[in-house]
Amino acid sequence: MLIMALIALAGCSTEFERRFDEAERLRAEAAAAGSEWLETVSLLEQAQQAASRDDLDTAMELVERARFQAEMAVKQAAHEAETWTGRVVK
Amino acid sequence: MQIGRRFVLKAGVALATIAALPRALLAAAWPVNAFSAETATGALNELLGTEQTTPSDQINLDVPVIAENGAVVPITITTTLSNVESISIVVENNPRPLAAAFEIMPGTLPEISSRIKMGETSDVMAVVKTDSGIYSTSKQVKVTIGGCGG
Amino acid sequence: MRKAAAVLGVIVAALLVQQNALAGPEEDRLAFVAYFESRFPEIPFAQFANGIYAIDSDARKQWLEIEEFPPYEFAVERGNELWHKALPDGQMLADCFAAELPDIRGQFPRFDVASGEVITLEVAINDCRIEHNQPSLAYDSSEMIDLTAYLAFEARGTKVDIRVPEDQAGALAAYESGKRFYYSKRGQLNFACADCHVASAGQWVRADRLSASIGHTTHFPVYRSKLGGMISLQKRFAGCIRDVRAKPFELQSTQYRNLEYFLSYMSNGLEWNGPGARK
Amino acid sequence: MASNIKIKTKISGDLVEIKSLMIHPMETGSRKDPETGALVPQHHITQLTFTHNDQVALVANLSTAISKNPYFSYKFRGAKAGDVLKVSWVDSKGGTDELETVLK
Repeated sequence: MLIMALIALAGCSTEFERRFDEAERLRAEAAAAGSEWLETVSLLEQAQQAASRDDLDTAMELVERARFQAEMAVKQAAHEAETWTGRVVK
Repeated sequence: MQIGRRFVLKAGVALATIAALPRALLAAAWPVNAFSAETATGALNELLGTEQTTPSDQINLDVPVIAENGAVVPITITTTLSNVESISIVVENNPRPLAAAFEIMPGTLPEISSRIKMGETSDVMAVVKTDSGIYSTSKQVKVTIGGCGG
Repeated sequence: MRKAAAVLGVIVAALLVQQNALAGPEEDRLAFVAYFESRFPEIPFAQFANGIYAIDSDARKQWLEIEEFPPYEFAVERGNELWHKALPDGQMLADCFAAELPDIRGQFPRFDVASGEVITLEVAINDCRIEHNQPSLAYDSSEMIDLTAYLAFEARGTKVDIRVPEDQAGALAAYESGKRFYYSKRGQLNFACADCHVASAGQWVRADRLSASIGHTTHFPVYRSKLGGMISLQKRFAGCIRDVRAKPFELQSTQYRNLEYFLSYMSNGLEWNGPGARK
Repeated sequence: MASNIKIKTKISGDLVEIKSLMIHPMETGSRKDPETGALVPQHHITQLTFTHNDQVALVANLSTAISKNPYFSYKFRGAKAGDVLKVSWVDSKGGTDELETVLK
């Protein structure tokens, strides 16, 4: 029983790590484009803290919020690269 | 006329003693009870011995309608009342309403400017004590919470 | 036929030149000025150096009362002492700058061909210190702010005249990078600098009125009542970027220096009027 | 250490306008340090005194409701060039500062 629980936890941790890495990759991509949002790093840090105290529900939720922010920031940068000139005062 | 006289009298210190003391020893004249009062009436009672003031249009209180920043609100008080002894600033909604009390000595005109803090929208009262009575005028200053600016 | 093609080629080339000229810094600036002059026809051009106080009269009165005796005077005084204090090798900071005192502020930001980067006043001060074997000053240190406050004060009344030399390709690229930064939306709130300070200049956001971008760079460093202390132009950039919930860049990052280059160029023709006081 | 008080004066006739600015945090005691989150203890000028040629002209009794880096102005009649103007303050922690200037 104990072993099963540990395996389940380990499996979950791995899933968390996979999602964390994905969010971090997107954040780095946004940062490289100069488009990172204010709280993404802090959300990732909070996710890691939650994971380290085995609060995986919270950790997964936080990492999902970070991933969403990072993804939006990447899209924002791509969209702006196409559209910013339309805003120039002429 | 010596420093601190008007407010020290309230504390029951004899004027003769005060006049004989060097000025440096009179710092205790800071009216602690008035500054500790949590209501405007309490502050006036402690400072001037009464909360009754006579509204006067001979006092000009210049404050903004909307404070740009509650941390720095310019204020100017002038009066055409004669024989002014003190001018005080009372911000009714501040946690400690008495902001400042100026003792006007002979030669000094009753024209004072400063910058004050306001925690929220409030009436600001200028209180002028002369040898014939205690007069006041009030104006509301709106304080808003911003976030940008600069 | 061949001749016709050649003529067409010349026409196309001429059109391209025309196109480039239209998009150049000076055309940008003239359009920028024209925009704000049509938005605020009652405001004389020179007044734009005073930011929101050109627009809001109640705020202007309070600002003038602060200017009666502004707290930045302490920074100017300290900066004066620092500027005239010899470095350990006996040299003066002034020796690094090939200009009279009132003209030093106005030399920056400028494009430096050798490094291919925009040099701001702060960077130039640190370059000078390094040349004389002194450690760099932190960009938000009081020494740096005091020095820039002093140089800003000495420059009062001189005109902003930032150059983007046409024969330096890197200069135009830096300017364009700053311009792109200025017009690009960023952060969770999805705002560009221009969204607030062009289209919405003069409008209220909650309890604040938005300033016009023209004149934004003339009066720094600034004593902010809210902070009870002085801040640099780039610290203000960081504040704005944080306000739109984007991650701020490092002070004197390439992004901020390019933005300062673009924005300073937009203020050409106004007077340097720093240091300033803001709420 | 040099004084952290500044004075500007303007004489017109026998009237002098005195403006003064001084560095002081004027802590209310209810502000939190942004880094530590701890309350910053109350610390404010309690009494500020202006004298002309050793005669007291104005005494300002102050609370924490005076803005950081306080500013005051007032006018004094009977002044002339050469008069000695002195500003001094004491604060709630026993700190002091003063500045003397000669009217011009």
